[in-house]
Amino acid sequence: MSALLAIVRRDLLLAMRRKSEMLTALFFFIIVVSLFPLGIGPEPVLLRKIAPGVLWVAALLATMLSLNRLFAADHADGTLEQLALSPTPLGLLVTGKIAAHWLTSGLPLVLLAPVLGVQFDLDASALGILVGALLLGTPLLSLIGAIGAALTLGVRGGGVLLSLLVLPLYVPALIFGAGAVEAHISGLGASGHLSLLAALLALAVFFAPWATTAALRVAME
Amino acid sequence: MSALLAIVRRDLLLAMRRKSEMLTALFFFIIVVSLFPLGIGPEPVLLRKIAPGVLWVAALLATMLSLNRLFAADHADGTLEQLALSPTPLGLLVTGKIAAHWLTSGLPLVLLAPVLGVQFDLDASALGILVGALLLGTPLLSLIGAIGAALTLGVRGGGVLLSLLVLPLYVPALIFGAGAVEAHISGLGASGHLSLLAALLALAVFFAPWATTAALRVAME
Amino acid sequence: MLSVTDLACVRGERRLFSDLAFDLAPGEWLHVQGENGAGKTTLLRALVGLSPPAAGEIRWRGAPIGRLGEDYRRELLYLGHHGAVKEDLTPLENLRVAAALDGRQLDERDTLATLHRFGLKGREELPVRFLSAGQKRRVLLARLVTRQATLWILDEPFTALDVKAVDMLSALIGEHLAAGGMAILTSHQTMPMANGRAVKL
Amino acid sequence: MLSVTDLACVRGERRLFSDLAFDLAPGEWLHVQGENGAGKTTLLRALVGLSPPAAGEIRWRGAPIGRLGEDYRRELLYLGHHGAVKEDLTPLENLRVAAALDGRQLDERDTLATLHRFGLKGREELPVRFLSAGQKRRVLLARLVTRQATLWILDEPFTALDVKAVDMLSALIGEHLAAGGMAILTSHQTMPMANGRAVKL
Amino acid sequence: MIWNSPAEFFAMGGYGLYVWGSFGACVLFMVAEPIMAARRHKQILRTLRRARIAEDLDKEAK
Amino acid sequence: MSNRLINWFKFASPQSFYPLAGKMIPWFWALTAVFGIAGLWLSFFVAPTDAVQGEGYRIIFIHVPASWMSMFIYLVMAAWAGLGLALNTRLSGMMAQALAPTGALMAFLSLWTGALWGKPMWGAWWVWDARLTSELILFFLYIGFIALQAAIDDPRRADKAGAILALVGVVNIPIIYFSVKWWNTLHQGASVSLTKSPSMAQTMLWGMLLMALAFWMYSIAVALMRVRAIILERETHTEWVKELEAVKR
Ligand code: HEM
Ligand SMILES: Nc1ncnc2c1ncn2[C@@H]1O[C@H](COP(=O)(O)OP(=O)(O)OP(=O)(O)O)[C@@H](O)[C@H]1O
Ligand SMILES: Nc1ncnc2c1ncn2[C@@H]1O[C@H](COP(=O)(O)OP(=O)(O)OP(=O)(O)O)[C@@H](O)[C@H]1O
Ligand SMILES: [Mg+2]
Ligand SMILES: [Mg+2]
Repeated sequence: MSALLAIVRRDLLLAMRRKSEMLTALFFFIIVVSLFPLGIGPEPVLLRKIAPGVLWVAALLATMLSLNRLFAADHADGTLEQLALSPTPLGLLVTGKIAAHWLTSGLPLVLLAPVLGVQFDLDASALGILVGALLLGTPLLSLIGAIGAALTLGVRGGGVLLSLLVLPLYVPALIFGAGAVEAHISGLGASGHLSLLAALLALAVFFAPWATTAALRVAME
Repeated sequence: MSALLAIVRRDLLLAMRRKSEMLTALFFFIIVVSLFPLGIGPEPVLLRKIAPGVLWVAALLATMLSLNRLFAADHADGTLEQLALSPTPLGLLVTGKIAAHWLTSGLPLVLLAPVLGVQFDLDASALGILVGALLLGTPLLSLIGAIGAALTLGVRGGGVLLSLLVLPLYVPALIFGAGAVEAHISGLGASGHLSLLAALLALAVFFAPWATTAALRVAME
Repeated sequence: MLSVTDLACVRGERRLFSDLAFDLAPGEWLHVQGENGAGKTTLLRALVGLSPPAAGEIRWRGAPIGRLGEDYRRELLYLGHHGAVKEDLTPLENLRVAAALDGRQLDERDTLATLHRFGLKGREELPVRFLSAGQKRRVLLARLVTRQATLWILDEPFTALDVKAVDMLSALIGEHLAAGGMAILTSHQTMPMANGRAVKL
Repeated sequence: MLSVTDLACVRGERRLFSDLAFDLAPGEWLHVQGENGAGKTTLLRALVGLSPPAAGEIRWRGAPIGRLGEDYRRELLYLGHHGAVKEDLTPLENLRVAAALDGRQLDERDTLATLHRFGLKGREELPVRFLSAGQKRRVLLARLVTRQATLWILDEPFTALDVKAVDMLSALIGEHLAAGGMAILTSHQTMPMANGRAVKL
Repeated sequence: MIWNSPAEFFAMGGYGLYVWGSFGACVLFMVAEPIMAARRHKQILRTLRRARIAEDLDKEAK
Repeated sequence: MSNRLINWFKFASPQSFYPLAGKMIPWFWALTAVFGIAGLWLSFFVAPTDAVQGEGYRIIFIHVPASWMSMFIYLVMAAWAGLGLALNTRLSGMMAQALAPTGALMAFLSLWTGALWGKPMWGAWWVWDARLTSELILFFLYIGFIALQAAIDDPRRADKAGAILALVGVVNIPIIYFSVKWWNTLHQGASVSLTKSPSMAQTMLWGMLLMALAFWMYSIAVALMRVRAIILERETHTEWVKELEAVKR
């Protein structure tokens, strides 16, 4: 347990050292969201309609881009080997790393989403649903993404291959997440979507660290 | 001049060796474009309206993701130093590298765009304009992106910082590029947008290699 | 304690070595020799369990290392060609973090003393990426002291080190052996320590 | 030919050395000595013009290197701590590509002969990433032969090389000097070549 | 004088939230920024002073 | 002539600029206070209620100065950066670095006050209007500059990289502005449109000008404070810093 805390603390420390990296992931999110009106045009009605989709796709992309710093740095400088050789079970350390990743990349997105939602003219209750959906969805993104990050480790051209592997797996999260807000706006109620999202999250919490650990072992062989 | 050809050939050879990397950039483009109907819903009218914007934003993101392989690999393994120390002027080599980058990442997008446009129900003439705009726009993206890639070289957390620097500079390309198709669809004619895009490209061809070279020298100090 | 029988390793389609066998008892050290590309790194990685060998068995205290898992890793320290230090952290933080991951808390004073012993005085608070090639290597090697392992497996530990550091490191290995430890090393230079057995690949 | 006066280098806020001066004439070689972190790498990078020194002047055939630019670089070959080979390409392709960037075409036979001389027989067509640490280094060093430069600046050229390769490399440097070339080397090991002047940092 | 009472002043004709939200944020940031700059200056001075003391102690020790 | 040139270079050295800046700061604060108080007095107690917008329009007194300063500071910053790149003076990079956060703050305040103004006037916190959008992009450019400098540890390198970025940005800002404008006007207008306050009363104009002056003085004062800290941080190991009274004490 203390090793779990130790790895979370280590990764947070490293993230603090590269604070700019964390902040820039956030700004990436903001900028991608702002690009869409520029590409599509400024009509508010149209924008309100595409807002949940755009925000979720941007969250997906922002998480995905921050994924390759999840294991890649540790792999490149040999610390991942050291982690695998440490007396603590690797699975535990991996869980810690995923948690730290969510804290540094998922949580800030959740906190920022309402501000961006306002730019697309969403009202307060829709914003609430958006935040709730992201709160359930972003850990899911980190968990699924970790599997992809581990699978593409040390593979040439991993960065883009990663997105190829991970984005299709993100589709359910995207559909239920964006769907929740849309259902709320069209008056259908979001609880169905949200509980599906929660179920997916519960599944991933059990399954993803295990798969990630297995993939890491393969990558290091 | 022979050195220019040599570097283009070298970068193409490397890209061929990592064919998967090139292909995955393409698939990234396809997947991002396809995510939108999933996030936004299947209404054809809505989709046709957002098609140019979505395609252009996806092209922007795909180009941007492939940017960090432009100089980063050469920097990490020390070949960039060797290039700087070679008897050919660095500016020429940089131009060659940018050209190779466009050939491997911009051109495939251009060729693929019509297929994706069809998915969004664009008609033939609109597809023609789309391809024309991308043909002018993607080299511009490579040129501007090269500056950002050089500036973030060897900087911790470069990947996301790169997008933060480059995406705002991409705004004019996005506006004129997506605007061309939209103007054509709404019957206004696309020639104005296209000639502005061409003017921007001409400006960038002169200015960007110079700025990139300066930034590379700074990065290697 | 460590015994290897009939070991064979294959990379690509090339059989690097086969029928390798040796034993290692407390206080002994082994010098793995061979020219470039002979398979030294491959052997060491098999010994620590990072890449399974094509054939043969590796036993620690009588049990196969695959079965032992954590119990083996707890007594093991492997330092490879790689830096294996975080370039953004200072030497001090690097040691602390590595120890915390092993589940141990480091005493501030001892850690500083270790760093000074490794000639990093005045660099305790400088991020590792500013250090010279040899200094980076020293930060890594400081783990030999802070993590108390029985079996040291070191891939070319003397690269990038200056003469003083080489002496210091060989003295350190000597102490470790005298205290009942074991070591397996590779190096192209002649070893500054006595009594090693050689394994030729 | 190369003359250095009053050179000083600063990293961060640390002054590594100052008032350094030396000359190098054809057929001479220089051994830059100093413990880890003394500033050897920093000095070499200043000499090739990659990072400008804090003070002092570096002249080649009488003119400051900053002014000479390409004319200096054409006569120069710098090999650093880094691999500087493309891991995805084979050794053969690596040499060809490097030569093409210098504006020269390599003869297939000569190139293969060079690779064999560097002990890479049977690895000509294997991507570099599969090679061992020492073999990678040999691919880099093969450029010493394929690119005909006058001034060689080599940062720890002997690391990771086995005994045979060290002998071969020092013989090569000897030939280069005999033909009127110049060389500046760093190394922590004693040099297997005679007649070098030492610069202590 | 265009205001009849302080309450009216603070209400801003119904736009109180927006006007005071703007001016408030402005004042907040424009007070915070110089304070942060001053703190940064003090911080570096403190570090310098400590370095100097350490140097003096080193000299005395010798 | 040559005499004056020498003087210039003298003040361009961090060593002599540090005390000079220290002496100037109080004056700029005083000017900020004078202009600020006068401006606020005009804005709140003299300027009459607007016929269309009621009291809400009073946001203009900080919105417009902040918007102006955000654009102006970028130009100044780029000029310093270019100077540093061309002449290799140490102070230039420090000035650029000191200005960036203030510029970003001004851009942020422009966005913030604009949003708070837009809600009552247009019924929306944000619309994708040309001016708003280009201000947003300007804010991103500032953030990019700050992030780039923060990500590079070697100050000399950070200065040069930042300078290149600032110059590229200066070339791009007009391009961005006009492209955004064109983008917006080619489409059908936004369903809520910008209601410009009608011909401004003389007092309003004066209030705005005074506030703009106050913002200007504030920016100088704060940038000078920051540049003093930056000078010390970068010159830690020089003799003159060790001999400073504040350090000796
Ligand atoms: C987030 C929202 C807003 C942003 C980013 C913004 C940005 C700007 C900028 C950059 C300027 C200076 C432009 C120049 O001088 O050419 C400006 C001026 C001005 N803005 Fe805004 N603005 C926003 C919202 C508003 C709103 C809601 C109103 C009024 C209803 C408004 C009214 C004005 C006026 C009257 C000026 C000065 C007139 C002029 O100089 O042309 N702005 N704004
Ligand atoms: N896919 C492959 N196909 C053929 N040979 C391979 C392949 N991968 C690796 N090799 C060979 O396997 C060997 C790997 O050896 P290893 O890295 O263990 O060498 P080493 O003894 O540590 O050498 P060094 O002293 O240079 O570090 C090399 O000779 C390499 O050429
Ligand atoms: N920002 C910084 N602040 C203080 N010291 C620094 C900074 N950056 C580098 N240094 C120091 O500068 C020196 C760099 O030396 P360099 O890499 O040239 O050493 P070297 O002689 O090549 O050593 P090695 O034999 O280990 O390769 C190191 O001592 C390092 O600690
Ligand atoms: Mg090896
Ligand atoms: Mg060195």
